[in-house]
Amino acid sequence: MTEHLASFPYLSCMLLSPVAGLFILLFLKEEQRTLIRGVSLVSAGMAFALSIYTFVAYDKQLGGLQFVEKYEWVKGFGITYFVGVEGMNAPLLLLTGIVIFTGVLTMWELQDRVKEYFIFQLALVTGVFGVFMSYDLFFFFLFYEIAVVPMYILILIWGSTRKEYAAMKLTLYLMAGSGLIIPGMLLLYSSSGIATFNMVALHAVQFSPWIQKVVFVLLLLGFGVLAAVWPFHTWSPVGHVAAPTAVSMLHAGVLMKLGSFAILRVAMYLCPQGFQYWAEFMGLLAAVGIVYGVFVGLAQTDLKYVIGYSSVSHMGIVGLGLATGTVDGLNGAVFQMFAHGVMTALFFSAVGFIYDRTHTREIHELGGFSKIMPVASAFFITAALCGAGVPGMASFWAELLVLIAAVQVFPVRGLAAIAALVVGALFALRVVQNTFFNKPNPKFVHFEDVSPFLGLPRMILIGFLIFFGIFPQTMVSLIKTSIVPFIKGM
Amino acid sequence: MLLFNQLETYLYVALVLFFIGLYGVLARRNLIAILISVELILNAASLNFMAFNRFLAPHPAVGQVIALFIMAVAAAEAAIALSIIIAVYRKLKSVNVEQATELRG
Amino acid sequence: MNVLLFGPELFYLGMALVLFFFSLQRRVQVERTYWAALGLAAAGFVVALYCLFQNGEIFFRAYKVDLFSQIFKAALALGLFLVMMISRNLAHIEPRYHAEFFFFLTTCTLGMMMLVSSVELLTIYVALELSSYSLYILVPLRKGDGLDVEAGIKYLFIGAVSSGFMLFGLGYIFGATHSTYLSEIIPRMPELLASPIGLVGLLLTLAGLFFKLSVFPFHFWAPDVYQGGANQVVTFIATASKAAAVAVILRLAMLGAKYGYSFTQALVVLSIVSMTLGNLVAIIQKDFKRMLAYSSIAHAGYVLIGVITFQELGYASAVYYALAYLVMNFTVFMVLSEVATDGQDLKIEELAGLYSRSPLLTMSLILGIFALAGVPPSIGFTGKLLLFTSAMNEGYFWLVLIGAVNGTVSLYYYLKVVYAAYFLEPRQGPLQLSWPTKALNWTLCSAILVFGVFPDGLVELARTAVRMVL
Amino acid sequence: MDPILLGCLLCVILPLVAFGLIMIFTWRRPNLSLAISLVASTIPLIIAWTMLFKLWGIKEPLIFTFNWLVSDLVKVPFGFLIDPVSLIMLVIVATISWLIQIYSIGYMGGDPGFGRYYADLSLFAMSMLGLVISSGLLQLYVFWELVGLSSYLLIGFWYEKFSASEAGKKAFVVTRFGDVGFFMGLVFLTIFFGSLDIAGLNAAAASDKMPPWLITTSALLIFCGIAGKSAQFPIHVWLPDAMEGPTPVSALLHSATMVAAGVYLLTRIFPFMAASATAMLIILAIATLTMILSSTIGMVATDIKQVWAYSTVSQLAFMAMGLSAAGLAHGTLFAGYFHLTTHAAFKALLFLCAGAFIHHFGTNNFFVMSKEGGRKLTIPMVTVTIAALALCGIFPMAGFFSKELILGTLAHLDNKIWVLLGLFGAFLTSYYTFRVIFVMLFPRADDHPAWEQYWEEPEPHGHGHGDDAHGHGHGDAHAHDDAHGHGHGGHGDSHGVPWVMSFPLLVLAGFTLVLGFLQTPLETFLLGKSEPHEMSFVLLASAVGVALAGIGMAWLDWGRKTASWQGFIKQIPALETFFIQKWYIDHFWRWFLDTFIYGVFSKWFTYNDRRVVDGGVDAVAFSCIGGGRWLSFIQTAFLQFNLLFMVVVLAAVGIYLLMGR
Repeated sequence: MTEHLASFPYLSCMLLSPVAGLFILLFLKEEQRTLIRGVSLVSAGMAFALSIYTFVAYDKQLGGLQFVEKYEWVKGFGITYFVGVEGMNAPLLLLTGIVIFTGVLTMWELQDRVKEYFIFQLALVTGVFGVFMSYDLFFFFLFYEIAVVPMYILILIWGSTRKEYAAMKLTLYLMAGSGLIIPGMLLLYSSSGIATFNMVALHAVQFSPWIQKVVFVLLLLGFGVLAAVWPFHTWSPVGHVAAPTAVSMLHAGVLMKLGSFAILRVAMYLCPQGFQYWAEFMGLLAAVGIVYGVFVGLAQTDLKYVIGYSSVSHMGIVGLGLATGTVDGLNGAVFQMFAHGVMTALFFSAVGFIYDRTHTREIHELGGFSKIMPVASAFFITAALCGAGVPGMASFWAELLVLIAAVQVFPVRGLAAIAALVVGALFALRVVQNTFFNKPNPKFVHFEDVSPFLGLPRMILIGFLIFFGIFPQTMVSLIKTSIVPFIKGM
Repeated sequence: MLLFNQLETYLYVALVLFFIGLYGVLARRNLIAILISVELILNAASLNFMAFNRFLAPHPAVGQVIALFIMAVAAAEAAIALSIIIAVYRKLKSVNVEQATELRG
Repeated sequence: MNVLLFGPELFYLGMALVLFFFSLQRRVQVERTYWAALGLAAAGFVVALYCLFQNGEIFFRAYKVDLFSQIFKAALALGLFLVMMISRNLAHIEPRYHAEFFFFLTTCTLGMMMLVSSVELLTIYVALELSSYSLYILVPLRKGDGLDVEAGIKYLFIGAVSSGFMLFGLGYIFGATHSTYLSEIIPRMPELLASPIGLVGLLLTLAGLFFKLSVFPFHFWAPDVYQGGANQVVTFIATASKAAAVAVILRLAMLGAKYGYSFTQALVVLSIVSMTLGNLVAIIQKDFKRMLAYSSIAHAGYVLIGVITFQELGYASAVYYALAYLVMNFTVFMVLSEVATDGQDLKIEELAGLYSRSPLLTMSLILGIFALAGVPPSIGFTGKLLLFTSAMNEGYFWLVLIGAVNGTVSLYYYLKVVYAAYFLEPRQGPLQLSWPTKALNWTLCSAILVFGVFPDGLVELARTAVRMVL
Repeated sequence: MDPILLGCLLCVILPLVAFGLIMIFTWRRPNLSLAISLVASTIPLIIAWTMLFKLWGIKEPLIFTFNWLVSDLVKVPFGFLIDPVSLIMLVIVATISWLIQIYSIGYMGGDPGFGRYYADLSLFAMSMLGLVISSGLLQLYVFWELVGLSSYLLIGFWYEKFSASEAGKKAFVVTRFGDVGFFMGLVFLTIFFGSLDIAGLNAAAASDKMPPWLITTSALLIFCGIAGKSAQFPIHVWLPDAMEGPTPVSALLHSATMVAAGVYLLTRIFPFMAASATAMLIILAIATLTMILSSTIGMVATDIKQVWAYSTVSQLAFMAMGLSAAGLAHGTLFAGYFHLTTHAAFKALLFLCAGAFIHHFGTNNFFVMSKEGGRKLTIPMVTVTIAALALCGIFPMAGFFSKELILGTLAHLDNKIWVLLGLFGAFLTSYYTFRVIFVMLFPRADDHPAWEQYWEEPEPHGHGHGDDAHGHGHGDAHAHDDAHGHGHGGHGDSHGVPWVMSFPLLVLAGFTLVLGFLQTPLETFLLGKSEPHEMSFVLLASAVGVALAGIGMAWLDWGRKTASWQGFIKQIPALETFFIQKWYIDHFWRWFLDTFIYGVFSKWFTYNDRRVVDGGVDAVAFSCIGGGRWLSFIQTAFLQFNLLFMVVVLAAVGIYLLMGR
């Protein structure tokens, strides 16, 4: 992979702007609410802007790894600070930027322990950025865990239903995942012969098939937990339900992508033969997840549970795309990561808005919200339609690519996945109907609608969904630049 | 060949001493008795040192020096142990190990 | 002979004497004693740092002064100083014993300093006993119900027995190699380990050292002592003495380096059992210190991982981890003794609402706990990962796997602490911190983060240090 | 830039822009929204007609394509295919949607959701126009789905009404059910053929470049989509419910244009489909079944929109029959397509008239309308009669010509059963059509016994399935009247229909009258040549005969003074209930959904998720805690036990090492 050094440390700035915000927050008083919000918004906004810049400024003709920064970190262990942007992580950096920025706006109304909240949220997002940009296993894993752990406190304090249980379950589950990741990646490190954590260098090494098989399955399961691969998905609905709005957004929107991205970037990239060996298995899990998710989602009565299971299903599509190992499949998978991220963020921000007002998410208690708050409902309905795979939304194209590739490679699983679309549509519309249509619940009629300011983040999300829905090429052509050599390298 | 002129004899004696001490440590319930048994173990050790020194070591004095040191250390240990045992007696009104069974789990 | 070679020890000897005189005085002067002790400890740390790069052998080669030993001496001095920092109010120790309390801390430090540089069996033994005996006395020094003496007596006897074993073992090693100098013994070990006598000798020797580090099965004293001892004493045991134990184990483990498969396997098993047992039992603990005791057992297991490799990287990581453990564990204990204002034992629930009682302490607690749990970006995470890396380099796949899974288990009880501190509602009013404590908090937090993110300098130092013992 | 291309782009973009503008900014301001939407629908109208005249008689199709999405194997070109087929459909769609927008000014006036209504209409216009002129199947699929979306939005327009939102959901899900087949077909073609370009497909299939199995499978799969959109058995169930939407919507989407999209697709890729005889035969069978079924149900419905809905289903089936028969008999697509054209005109007319009545009387039950003096509304009454005649295929209405053509094509088949069934269908059609007309024309005296039998609206036959109770309450007619509360004018006032509503009626009536005579020019335009249809006199006679017979039957049952107002079907009660229950197909789907989807999969997967998967995870966690408690027992408080343990372990290790030497 060709590397082009950065003229200016854009990525480090992207990484450090939340950190800077975090440190400023440390020295602010809890009372200075607006200042706190302002600082976090600015730091998030800077990261957002930089992510947009890298997305736009990435030179597709040049290809390869751009904006690279590389410093020796720990000589004794061959650890380097090595960050860069290529076709497959540029969209995800952008996604992270979008979600954190909108997330901060979404939590604007937060009143309880604001300072700590934003500190932890910024810490979390630092980790996310780090994972997406680092090309050194050590830092990759370091950021991976940074992204996971603050979740515990975020859910515990600002969460809602069964939060103690959910927080503990989520954290331990994900950490159990990293319990598998550590041996896996260290096995690569030690068996590579060149004592380095540098992924690009490791990629050049020919690992023995046996090692590749072992490592791949370890990493697949380890990262799969975070990607909510069936049957390791149960933490995710519980976690989403418990988490506060913006955290659900970040979590479903971005964190779950960390898992699938890591499977792509580490597992598949470093152990291609292992991937060949396990691809069938991976595809099977993914397909089961897709079908399973929609059916379980059909039976849920809590809005967030519904979304949680739809995420399980959609992440299954990502997994299926990865499992195909074809250019189309991987393009689709990465695109789906982005699309689903934005979509779920929209979902959760809409639900969060309603929940903050009504303090219930039980579908049968709600109803007729299109009458009460048309705009808020419009946001949710848009997300739901996107989830149902309506064209004109980004996720349609992603699913299209993945499904075509899937039918090509695993016909039966692919067709099953396509068939699941019906049920997906059914349960999306079922929720929409019961929540937003029919007669309004008299309890809630007095609520007023989304204020333009609070509407802004949702509009941003919808904007991205529709933009990439109408011009999918802008995204796919970028992703391709890295996927094509990726497949060649495998 | 005289029995007292062989290394093995002393080693076995020391070993026996060691195990007697160990047995005492494990079997007796009286703190003082346990302390004495510990001393036996230490003595077994010093006997070893002397014996090895006598029969094998190049330098004639090492073992004896060590033995002396062990005595001193053991004395210190005894002093400390006794002081603590007295404290135990003050607080628990007994020097029986079975009395000191609060901390568990 | 260059005095600086023996500088720190001499200094602490003098310090001990000063404190001894304080203890002789009839009228009790708590304040003066404290400030004197603190000042001396600070000075001692300076001295230790000043002698950091001394190099040489004294006392007829019985005493080796090299970077390795000096690093640990500095660490020990630091540990003592930190403990002094939090000994401002020794609520659970009679005022008239304060001087003795400081005196014994000092002698213990002295003993451990000698321990880390001694390369001759007898010296090792004497130094070991010197440090242990001071601790034996410190534990029951606490006032109040019988728990302290019970802890003391258990500590004493388990310690005495294992040091008896060790002595017995040293005897055999001496007999087998006709020498008491490690430098002469280690080369002769390989051929000698074929014979049962050498083997038993080695095993029994390690027993005494594992007791210091509270490795399974010599861990029984730890929970009781941690719970029974006064907070400050336990802090010292949990930080400084652990570091010293690591140092001496790293030196002596070389005896078994060449022994080969079954010996390392035995160590692997011990390490696995220690970490698993420690973590699992810690889950069900209610008392904060007791929980930390079990976690220290688990961490002993982690350190052993580094020892087992018998390689430069492994040793370096072990050293790094020992220092890291000193810092992070101390952070937690500091919070503990700050919260336990009248020196009582702290239940985990009693951390309730710390976030509102003192945000600063909460931050330190979180960082310390997360560091212990091996969560980035903390010194604990880096240390643990380096340990695993070096172990994996030697091909201990399963050891690493189990260690990593253990990390997850441990997270459960560490998070329970976070839960209490962050989630439960406060029962008491806010805590007032003196400015030195605040400074200490910030220093420790930044140390945990900085050395976690920029470990290079420390790692390089550790590598050069361990080259001395290998 | 090529003016044609520009025109096509405008057709697609303008309504989309209108949709966006209204949805984001002006949805609270009715008049502004109306203005935007009208502009965005008038310009496409002009464009369509000018194109039709400019390009009249083109031989070669004009194709514009550029890349929309290029992955590796998947390439989605975005483009326009302008040929006679698409041109005519373009004109139809543009015209009718424009007329409907005019009509709706009156019909929807004062509705709180006025802006949203026009936004949805624009969305529909955009997607339908895009569908008509798209050059590739995948692009067509995209617009196809968007059409479905807009139909969902419009059916559920009065979302406070449970039955409406329910119907919307049903429509979307059921059509999606078909579309999955469509999508699978596309996937197959992509993988095994590589391109989804319509022209390419047709050419390849015609010059059998494709393996037959591929053609058959993908043709049948694509037909699933067609069946969904065009409401063919067994997934026609959504269309009658779709009448919950505002009547203009029913006229626009669910009679004239959207449901015709299925048939349009059939004609669009006719050569491809025709390449597989098997597929064609199956389609023919399904279509025939659908026609009979829907006509019989139409015979017993008392809701005027229901009647027209079922007649729509049957007419669509009739077109499908024509096309598939042509495919089997190596005929041309003209018959079916011509019927599509004419049907668009008169069916829209029928619905708009129904709308006029409903708007006026605030009920859907045509018996009630009749009693309240429906016939006094002159213009609607006249136009509806014209449309009815057209529907029955009476000279000189448009329907006559197209139906003759289709029957002719059917007659070409060797197996005569098809044409007989076709005739039977025609008979039923004219019967139920004129049942409505006669009832409206000749109301009975107020004391006539027949009234109370039809007076009370039939109660909705939904089963109380919690939030999923489906089926549309006709009884809610008044409810939705309140919902979009426009009170209807005083009775007996013959000018109760505002001009914005009567104007479209007249226009459409005009089309219905003249379209038939344009047969030859249209044919030449479509096929490039016009072969004379040797229409056998027998067939002609029988066709007209059955139509008249149907009307006569209706006269006997409903028209004449002494008519009992009991359909002859009353004689066979079992059959009647069977028809009233719509052949129990809704029940079947309901049962299927509850038993399998909810009852089996959903239920058991959820159980498994809670108990097995999640339970397993928790079990592991608890076992850890249990292990801790268990291990903590070795930490007894008893000193010497600890010492013993220590010694024993040490001894064990020693022994292991001694062994291991």
